[in-house]
Order: sequence, then structure tokens, then C-alpha cells
Amino acid sequence: MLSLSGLRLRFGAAEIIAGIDLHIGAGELVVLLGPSGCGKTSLLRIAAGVERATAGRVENGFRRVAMVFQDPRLLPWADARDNAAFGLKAAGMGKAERRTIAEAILLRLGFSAGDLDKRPSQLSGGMMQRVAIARAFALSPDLVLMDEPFSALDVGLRHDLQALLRAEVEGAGAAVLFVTHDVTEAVRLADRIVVFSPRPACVVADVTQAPMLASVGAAYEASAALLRRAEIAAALAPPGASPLALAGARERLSLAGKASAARR
Amino acid sequence: MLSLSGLRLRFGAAEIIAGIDLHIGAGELVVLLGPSGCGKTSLLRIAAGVERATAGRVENGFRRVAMVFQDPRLLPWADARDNAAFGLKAAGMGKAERRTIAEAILLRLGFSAGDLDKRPSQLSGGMMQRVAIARAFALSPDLVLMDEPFSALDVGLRHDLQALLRAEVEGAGAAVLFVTHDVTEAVRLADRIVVFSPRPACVVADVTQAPMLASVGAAYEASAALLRRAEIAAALAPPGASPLALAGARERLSLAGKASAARR
Amino acid sequence: MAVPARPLSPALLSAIWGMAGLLALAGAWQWGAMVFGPFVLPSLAETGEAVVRLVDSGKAGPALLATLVHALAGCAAGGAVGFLLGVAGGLAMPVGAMSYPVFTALLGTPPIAWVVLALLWFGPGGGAATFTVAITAAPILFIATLQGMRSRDRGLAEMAQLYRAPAFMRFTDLVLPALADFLIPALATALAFSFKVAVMAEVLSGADGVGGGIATARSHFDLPETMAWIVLAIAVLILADALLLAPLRRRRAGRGAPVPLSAEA
Amino acid sequence: MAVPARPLSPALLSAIWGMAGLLALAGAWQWGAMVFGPFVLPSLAETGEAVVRLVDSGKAGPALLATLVHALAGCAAGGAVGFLLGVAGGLAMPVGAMSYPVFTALLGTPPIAWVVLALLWFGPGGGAATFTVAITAAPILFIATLQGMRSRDRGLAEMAQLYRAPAFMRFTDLVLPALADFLIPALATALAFSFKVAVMAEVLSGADGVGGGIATARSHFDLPETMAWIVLAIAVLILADALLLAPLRRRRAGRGAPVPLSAEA
Amino acid sequence: AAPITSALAAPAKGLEILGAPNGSTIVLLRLLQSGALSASAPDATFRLWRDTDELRAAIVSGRTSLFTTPTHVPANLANRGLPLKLFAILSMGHLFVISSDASITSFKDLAGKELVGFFKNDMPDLVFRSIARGYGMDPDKDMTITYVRTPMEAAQMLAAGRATTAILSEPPATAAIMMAKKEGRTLNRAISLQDDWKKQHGGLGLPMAGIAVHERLIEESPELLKAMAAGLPGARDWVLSDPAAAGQLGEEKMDMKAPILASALSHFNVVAEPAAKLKPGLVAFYETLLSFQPEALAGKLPPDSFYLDF
Ligand SMILES: Nc1ncnc2c1ncn2[C@@H]1O[C@H](COP(=O)(O)OP(=O)(O)OP(=O)(O)O)[C@@H](O)[C@H]1O
Ligand SMILES: Nc1ncnc2c1ncn2[C@@H]1O[C@H](COP(=O)(O)OP(=O)(O)OP(=O)(O)O)[C@@H](O)[C@H]1O
Ligand SMILES: [Mg+2]
Ligand SMILES: [Mg+2]
Repeated sequence: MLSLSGLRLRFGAAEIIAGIDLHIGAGELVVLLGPSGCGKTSLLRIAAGVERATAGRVENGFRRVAMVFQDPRLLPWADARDNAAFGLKAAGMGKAERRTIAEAILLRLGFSAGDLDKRPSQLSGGMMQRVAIARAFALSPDLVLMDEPFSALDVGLRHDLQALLRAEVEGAGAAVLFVTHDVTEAVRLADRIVVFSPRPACVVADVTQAPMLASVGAAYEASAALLRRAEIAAALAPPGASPLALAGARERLSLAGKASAARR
Repeated sequence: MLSLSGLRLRFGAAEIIAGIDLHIGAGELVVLLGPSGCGKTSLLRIAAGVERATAGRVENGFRRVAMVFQDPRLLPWADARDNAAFGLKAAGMGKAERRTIAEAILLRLGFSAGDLDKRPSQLSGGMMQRVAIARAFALSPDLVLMDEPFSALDVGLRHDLQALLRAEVEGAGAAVLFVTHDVTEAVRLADRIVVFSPRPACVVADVTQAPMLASVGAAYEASAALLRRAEIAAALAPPGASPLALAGARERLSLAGKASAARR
Repeated sequence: MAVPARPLSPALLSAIWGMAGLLALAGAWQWGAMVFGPFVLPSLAETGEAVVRLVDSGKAGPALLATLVHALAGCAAGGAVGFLLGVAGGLAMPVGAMSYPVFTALLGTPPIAWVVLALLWFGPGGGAATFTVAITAAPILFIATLQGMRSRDRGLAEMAQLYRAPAFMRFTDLVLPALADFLIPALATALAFSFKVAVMAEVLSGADGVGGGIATARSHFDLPETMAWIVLAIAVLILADALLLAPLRRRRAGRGAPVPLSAEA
Repeated sequence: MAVPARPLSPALLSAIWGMAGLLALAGAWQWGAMVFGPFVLPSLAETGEAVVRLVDSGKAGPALLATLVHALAGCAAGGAVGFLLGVAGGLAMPVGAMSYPVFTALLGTPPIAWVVLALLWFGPGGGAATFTVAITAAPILFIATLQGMRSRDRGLAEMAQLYRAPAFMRFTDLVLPALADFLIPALATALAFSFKVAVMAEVLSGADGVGGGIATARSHFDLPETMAWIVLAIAVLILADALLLAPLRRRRAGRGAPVPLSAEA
Repeated sequence: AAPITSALAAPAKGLEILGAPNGSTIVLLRLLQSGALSASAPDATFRLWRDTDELRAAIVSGRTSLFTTPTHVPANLANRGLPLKLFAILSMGHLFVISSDASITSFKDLAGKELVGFFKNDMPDLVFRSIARGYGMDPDKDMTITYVRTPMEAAQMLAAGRATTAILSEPPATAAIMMAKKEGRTLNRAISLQDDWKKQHGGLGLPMAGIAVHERLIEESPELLKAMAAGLPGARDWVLSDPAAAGQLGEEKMDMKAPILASALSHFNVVAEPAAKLKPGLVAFYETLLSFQPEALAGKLPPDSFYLDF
């Protein structure tokens, strides 16, 4: 059980999180949706215990916590295999065993054998993201915090990993707190969808639903329906940012462009 | 006019790009789709002239080239405003003028005035991505290379920026080479969609279409149709990664999980 | 979980701790003086008296100024050469590979090898001391700069290349800030060495400055005065470090919590 | 655009350029010898003969070994202290803030201040030289390590904290590799200084080793022999640098093109 | 003068004799080599000190109680509280002005000349300045002195032709002359400072170097002092009569080249006199130092007990 109650966060004078309550139990997958810069990453970092809230309580009853950070956070001097095995090494597992496990997971995530020895600088963006995912799942965690974990993956991998994730939740009873910008992904995965307002973040919607992994069409319909709800649309697709309102702003941009062109 | 012909790339013994021809003219927006690790970023880097191909020709007739890299590549010691103004400074524009332009663009991209002074370490992932986008567009480039540029943005911003991008292509006649994993985004934006095979990359489909910004429903239909084409499905959503094939692999993963759990 | 009020700025706090460190050093000294007696280490009190005497007699001022000039001029000249060659070496492999063993050799060569040469070239009036300092500072800066160049972020360099940033802008906007992490410790090391080397070179070349004072005090077996000169020189060094390098360090720290150069995409 | 065949490994190529650099240094020396005459700078030939003489007579071996031992032992002992305090200082602000001015002061203090103390504690048989080397190496490593700790990637530290990596693993897997960029130049600087300081301390404290040889050669007014000793010491230094530090540098370079610590998400 | 108090004592154990790096040390070395001390200090060893720090460390740590030294060093240290006594004088001065300028033959010829000095503000410099004053010259105005640290560098610059005139001690003076000769240049021993000193001080010589002892040696090993007193004149005679052998001994034990030391010996004014006997000369010397730089002797004359007799 992870409980965040009355959570507030400030950086100096700026209020980032303005009072959030959130509770997740085992076997539950909660997706967080919210506009860019609203405080989702900050909330996850507080939940993980690597950031202190300005106010509020964090109670974490889970023992094995893993996190897929928004950036991969791989050791630049270690290869993919050793990076994926980091959590296992931290848990005290022997070298041969942890490497075997890390390899199996990486291969499962679409790595070829030749890529296991590559260092982060030799991996593509999506490959780095997969190493970070492998590192988290190698631990068979009971709480997984995931910050836009599939953002750099192709459709095939993304669907595959979504299924894998649901299996972990349903099979192993893991709890997952999942941040994404992809509303369809949210609908496919979530037992519950929590929508945040723009900064300072507070909860504008909390929707309990059945995950729609099975049907792509149903997921599309559900996500469209979600975005039609006024409070959610206001947070995620505010009218000010609709294509119709662009004309004036575009002028400003092309003006800027002209000025710079004149100088060249 | 950007022409890549007979492009090949190897890293040591590994072949990454296996002969690709690609031509883009002014006012054209070409989207590249392809599985993670297939060589899209590498191709963009070759087109940008920051990586040398092992074989093939690169002809670039555009004068002002900008690129949104897959990672933001911001100067950690400069604030958002100065980072966005980097290209203008490189082009020799004075301090006051380039800051005004950078500010205008950042505000247009959803920054609040207080965020302009923040350094990258104080920005969220999506905010960093927007600074990198602002840096590229400040130049009013005639060729823009974009590597998953909207991956960390919320739905509202993403739609907004898609519209803005089409406006640049249609209004200012810019050429855009755009990498994404979001098929719907590809369909909304592209004049042409080029699909790559898994590594070594070669072209498996080259679809000319009309961009479908206007209708979300139509874009969804078109992307579903695209993914139904056998050669595209094989590249982007191979059957091996379908949820149905997961059972066996999951066993391996949970096995791994058990082993690690035993150690704790 | 309210953050407790912090009445002291980090800079002040660190200065206070620094004082504490120096006090501990002084304590160790006093202990040594008591255990080993005045012919090994004079007491703090005796040395303090000698400091007062030197300052009052007006000898300290000009000598410290002379040493400061030798140290800073040598450090600046040598440091500039080392820095520029380090940058060049980072850009063009042969320059770095050629210079590296030369600088290592220079750093490892006892000054005996060129004391006479330096006297001939620069004369005894402090020129020799400045030269000796320069030849010490140059390799320190070179080695650090070269490593900094080798460790710099290729991603940012690629970005600058794409945006066709002119060479000078690349230097000021990319190279220099990225090198700061390497230059700060190298400059601190070079500055401290500059004072030591300047003093020793003054002793060797018979110049004025603190070294001249030390040579005289030593030939008089006036240990308190010898230590007084050293204490004065160290005080000026710590002051110079605080005035010249602390702003750099503060600026570096002002970048905020260090983050990877291009994180969190 | 086929990449041209590269017959030479980078390490070999850089060694060849290094030789070229040393040859250029030798050229400058020869030029100086011709211009200034044998009593300012002996010629290469004379010095070479003296080197052969020293090696043949069997004097060179033991002396070089003694100096090597003084330099390496001092460098290792002092370097370890500086490194550990630097790491501690990076973890706990007070430790770093307290130690910083103390190490600056130690670095800037002419050895005159503690030669007698060192002789008392460690005796004239090389112990004093080792101590003097240690007290020079410690601050160099400390300052660099402290900066390295301050520049380290908080993102990775956060990751390690989340995965509850034990302290020792954090040290070996995160801290140490990240510090490599700072330790490599600091170690190179400290090693070169160690040789110089060891030789000078041997000269002053009447120990054996190269410094003893130099003192004798100087009182014989035998300049070629003086320079021969120095050349031998430098040769051993460059060898030590190549054997001890080049592997570190190669390993660091082996990480491939340096990238930001967590790039391209 | 304080006579040596006799007491029953065992032979001195582990005695380490430190020799000053100047030529007169050869007398004490000869004494040791001749075996005259083997009864009273059977395992005595000899070592050169190169720096006063080394000397100070050795005295304070108790490793040495017997050493040769410039005469102002033990006086200074005694005044500062180290119980040292001056036992014997070995050299009556070994300071010269060496020049390639043949027109310099007397001190007054130095007027308007450039010269190189060493050990600024130390004893050789003070002696030179005192003599200059004696001739009514101001060493800072009537001539230009540039300083190097040690006589080695001064000799090097002379031999290299980079300086015309230098104040030098022996044996560097002889070394400079010999080195220059190899290069085909002639250097003259233009002025003997001890001669000028003697003229200015009514015939009292310049007692520059001698043997000093620590009080504990006097208490613990009076036999040793007796043996030294008995053997020193003979050692001196041996040195003076056989410079070649002395040079050889110096090369073995004192890091000096035999030919240089041998030919420098005649310029050394080697003696072997009890300190007490030369007290007037020493006092004159000390008073001169005091008049210039009282700190050079810690501000006062050493007590009477400082001058030992034998
Ligand atoms: N320096 C290198 N050395 C070896 N292999 C490399 C290197 N750089 C990239 N690669 C390989 O090249 C392939 C293509 O990488 P690239 O970054 O172009 O992929 P991508 O299509 O952009 O993938 P993604 O969608 O995950 O970003 C990857 O398999 C990667 O491992
Ligand atoms: N160290 C800091 N100092 C000041 N403000 C900060 C700092 N770190 C984060 N912020 C601010 O906190 C806000 C929330 O950041 P956070 O990374 O949590 O956003 P996010 O919801 O994850 O956004 P995204 O979807 O773009 O990743 C941002 O506006 C950011 O500018
Ligand atoms: Mg975020
Ligand atoms: Mg990519």
C-alpha cells in the first residue's frame, strides 16, 4: 500500500504540487495524466523517497520498489547487461546469476545478443529505455513507478510491453504508478486514471475503469470519450492550444523567424 | 532539396543502414517510421552532416538546417531563454534581439514568464523538449530534422505543435524530416510516410498521403489502415511481439523474478 | 515536513568550517611545538610575535607584494600556456600527444636543472622566480585541460556544429563552461603551488619577497621569523584563493544541482 | 566514403607523437647548450656519456630504485589520504569545507617548514623524502576528488538510492568511475610532482637516491652528471606514468565517445 | 675559557660526526681515519650535512653531538638555548673574490664593478660588507652585487663567462678557476678577504670554521675530547704535508673531487687551535656580525663558557 496524503511541494516561492491524495494497493495499476510541467515526475520522485515533500505524508508499505525514470539513468561505463543487472547487484545477487537474468529480460525486450555488450553511448534512445525497464523488472518489484516508460518505443514493442506490464500486475500482484501522455495507453493499461491540473498540480479527475488491452478500437473510443469530458479536456487539451487559435501566435513566430533570417 | 542516395552505415562489423534513398523538397514533410534501434536517428545525423555514412551520397541544398535531437542537448549552464536563442547567437544576432525572439517562442510553446530563467536541471522533461524545439524554430529554418520531438508532450501541446509545424511547412515552405513512433501522429502530419525495416534499415513502404490534421477520427482510421498493411505490420508490430505470444516469455521473466526474490 | 529555517548562507557556513579547519591545523602545530621544542617548531605565540614584528617593521608588506606578483604573474603566464595547449591538444590529437610527455617531464624536473638558466634569462630580480612558477603552473593546467577536453560532451558539440556556431562562440559557450569542472581544481592546485614555488625560487635566486626573508631568517636560525614569513605567505595564498577562485566555484555551484549535461528527455 | 585503413593503433600513434615531443624538448636543450656553453647547460652528448657512465658503474640502479620507492610510497600514501578525504568531503559538506583551506595551506607551505620535523620523525634515510612527497600529493588528490564529487551526476545517485545499492557498491560502481575523469589528471600531476619533490627532498635531507647523486655531482661541479641524474629520474617518471596511468587512461577512453551520463531518452 | 671537566666515562656509542661541506672538515676526517678516536668512540661514523635543517634535526634528535661548522652557527644556536660549545678552529678564512677582470687586484678596485655574491645576509656576505665598510665603501652603492643562493651557482656563472667577478668560498673558488681553464678562460684569485680582514682587525685572523660539540658529549665522553685535542695538530700536519692524499680522502668521504680539494687546500688557512686560544679573533668576528645583523648571533656574544680549551 502506497499512500500519499495532503502532498505539497514548493521550489522556492513556486508551488508545484498543491495538495494531492493518492492511494495504491497491490495488484492495482494507476495511470497519471497531466500537462507537461505539472509535477508528475516530482510526485513520482516523492513517492520513491528520493525527493522530500514540502508538506504531507508518504507511507510506503511496499518492500521492493523499482522505478523507470523519465530519462534512462544508465551507468555510461557499464554495458546494457550490467546496467540491467544493477538492481540485482544492489540486492546482493552473484555475478553469473544476475547476468543471466538480465540477459533473459533484455532478449525478451527485443535486444539481440550482440547488443548486450553495448554501452549506453552505443544504444539507440529506445534501447536505453528498454535497459531501464529491464533494470526495474529484473527485481520483480512489488511497486513500480514508471515515468513515461514507453515513450521512445515503436508500436509493436509498446503493445508488447503493455501486455507484459498487465501480466505483472495481474499475475504477480505488483502495484504500478504509471505516467504517460498517451491517453490511449492510459485507457489500455489502467485500473484507475488520475488526471492532474496544470501547475500547481491537483487532481481534476479520478476515473476507475477496466483496462482495455484486448481491443484497440474500444481503447480508442474510451480515450476519445475521456478527452470529451470538460474537466479533463481543460487540463490536457485546453482550448487556447487548439489549432483554431493558432493564427495570431503563428504570426509572432514567423515574425521572429523573419528577424533572424534578416541577420544571416 | 535534400538527397540521400545509396546510404549505408556500419559500426564496426554491424550493418545499421543497408542502402537507403530518400529525397525531400521544400514544403514537404516526410515522416520516418521504424522499429526501435533500426537506424532512424543515425540517418538523421547523417542528413545533418554530424555523422559520416560508410557509403552513399548526401546532397543538401538547404541553407538553414535545424535539428531537434532525440535528447534535448541543452547547455546545462544556460537558462531556457539562452538555450532557445543558441542558434540565433550562432547566426550572429545581438543579445537583446535574440532574447526577445526566444522568449516569444517559448511563451508561445506554453512557458510561463517565470520559467524562462530556469536552467535545464530545473525544467521538466517536456519543458526541455520544448526549449529544443524553440531553438530549432527560432532560426526559421528551411530544413528541420526532428527526432521524436513531441514524445514528452501532453495531448494538447502535441496537437498544437503539430498544427504549428504544418503551418511552417505550408506557410514558410520549410522541408521537414520527422521521426516518430506514433503512427497517428505520422498520419496527421505527413505528406509522405517512409517505413523502415528492423536493423539493418531499408525502406519497406513509402506512402504518399494528404496530412489529416483536421480530423482526429480520420487520422485514427488511416493509421489503423496503415498498420493493417502486411509489410508495415511486419516492421512495426511483428507477430512475435503480439500479446498472444507472451505466455512463454513471461514465464522466463517471472522465473527471473523469483530467483531475485529468493536472494533478498 | 517543513524545512528548518537556515540563517547562514552556504558560502558563510563553509567559510566558518574552513576557519575551524585552520584552527585545527594551528592546534596540531601548537601541540608539535610543545612536544618537539623550539628548535624544531616554534610556538604559535612566538610566531605570532614575529608576525607582528614583521608587519610593524614594514618589511612584510613589500615582501608579500613581491611574492604575490611573482606567484600570480607566473601562474597566469604558465597557466595560460598550459590551458591553450590543453585546448589545442583536445582538438588535435598530435598536439596533445606531443605535449603530454614534455609537460610531464617539465613537471618532474627539479628546479636545479634550470636555476642558472633562469637567472641568466630573467635575472635575479624576481624574473627567475616568475619563470620557475610558470613552468610549474603550465603542466598542471595542461594536464587538467586536456582531460577536460577529452571528457567533454560530444552531443553538445554536435549540436553546436549543426547550428554552425562560430569557433569563438563554441569556445566561450561550450568549451569553457564544460571545462570549468576541470579548471577549478587545477587552478586551485596551481595557485597554491605558485606560492610555494615562488617562495622557494626566491630563496634559491636570492630575490626579495618572502623567500628572501626566509633565507635571511633561516641563516639567523630565527625559527619564529621563518615560520612567520611562511604564515604570512599562506595567509596571502588563502586570501588569493578566496578572492580569485571562490567566485569561480560559486558560479559553478550556481548551476544548481549538477545534472547530466542533457538529461530527462 | 570508405574509412581509410588505419595501420597504427591510437595508443601507438600517441606514443610516437610523444617521442616526437620529447625529441623537440631535447632539441631545445641542445640549442641551449650551444648558446650558453657547458657550464650553464651541458650538451646532450656529454649528458648521454654521463648517463652511460652512471648506468655502467651500477650507481644508477639503486639510486633510481630508492627515488622510485620514495616517490611512489609518498604518492600512494598521500594520494590515498587526499582521495579519501575528498570523497568524504563530497559526501559531508563540513569535512570538505574544513579540509579545503588546510590542504591549500599544506600545498602552499614550503617544505622548509617541516623538513626538520620530517627528519626527526622519519630519519634521514628516505623517510623524510617520502613524507614530503606524501604531503604534496595529498592536497592535489583532495582538491580534484572534491571537485569530482561535487560534479557527479545526482540522477545516477538517485537511481542507486532507489535501488538501495549498498554504500560499497555505490562507491565502486558509481563514484569511482565518475571520479576517473578527475583522478586521471590529478594522479598524473601528483606522480610527476612526487618525483620532483622526492629528488629535492633527497638533496636537502642527505638521503640516497637520485637526490643524493645530484648533491654529489653538484659538489663535484659535474654538470653533465647532474643533468644525467635528472634525465634518468625523468625517464623513470615517464615510464611510471606510462605503466601506471596509461592503463587508466585507456580504460577511460574505452568508454567510447564520452556522452552525457544519461543521454538520449 | 672553560677547561674540560674530566669524569669517568665509557666510550661514546654510535657517535655520528657531521661534517660541514667545506674543505677544513678534512682535518677532522683525517683524525677519524687515522684511528686516533677508535678507543674513545669505536663505532664513530662520518656524514656530510648539506643544509642547516639537517644539522639542526641531527642535534635536536641527539643523533649527533660533534660536528664541523662555520663558527657563527654554534654561537647563534648557543645563544638561542642549545647547549653547544666551540671546541676548535680549523679554518682561518677561505673567502675570495675571483675575477676574469685583470684590473682588479685589490678591494678598492671593486668600485663600480658588478659582482655575484652568495648566501645573501649570511656570514660570507656579512664579512664582505664589513670589509667594504672598512675601506669606506658602501657595498650597495659603490658596486652592484647580484645574489645567487649557493657558491656552486656563482662558480658556474663565472666559469661559463656569464659573470666577471664573484665572491666565492673554497673549494668552489678553485673549482671555478679550474673549470674556466678548461674553457680557455683565465680567472684570477683577485682578493683574499681574510687578508683584508686581518689588515682591518689589527692582525686578528678570520676564524671561519671549526668543530663544535654538544654539552652532552662533554659530560658523557670526556675521553673523546681528550683524544681529539691530542690528535688534531697531527691531523692538520698530515693534511698540509700531503694535499694529494687529503684530496683522495675528501673524494671518498666528502663528495669532493680530489684534484680540486687538493689544490684548494693551500687557500684554506687550515689550523687546529683551541677555540679559547682564538677567542679574541672570534669575539672580533662576532662583534662585526653583531654590528651588521645582531640576529645573525641572536643578538649577543656567546658566554665565556662557549670557548673550549684543550
Ligand atoms: N557508436 C555506436 N557503436 C555501435 N553501434 C551503434 C552506435 N551508435 C548506434 N549504434 C547502433 O545503431 C543502431 C541504430 O541506432 P539509432 O539510434 O539510429 O536507432 P533509432 O532508429 O533511432 O532507434 P530509437 O527509435 O530507439 O531511437 C542501434 O542498434 C545501435 O545499437
Ligand atoms: N529544481 C527545480 N527548481 C525549480 N523548479 C523546478 C525544479 N525541478 C522542477 N521544477 C519545476 O517543477 C515543475 C514540475 O516538474 P516535473 O518534472 O515534475 O513535471 P512533469 O509533470 O514531470 O512534466 P513533464 O510531463 O514535462 O515531464 C516544472 O514546472 C519545473 O519547472
Ligand atoms: Mg516528467
Ligand atoms: Mg532514435
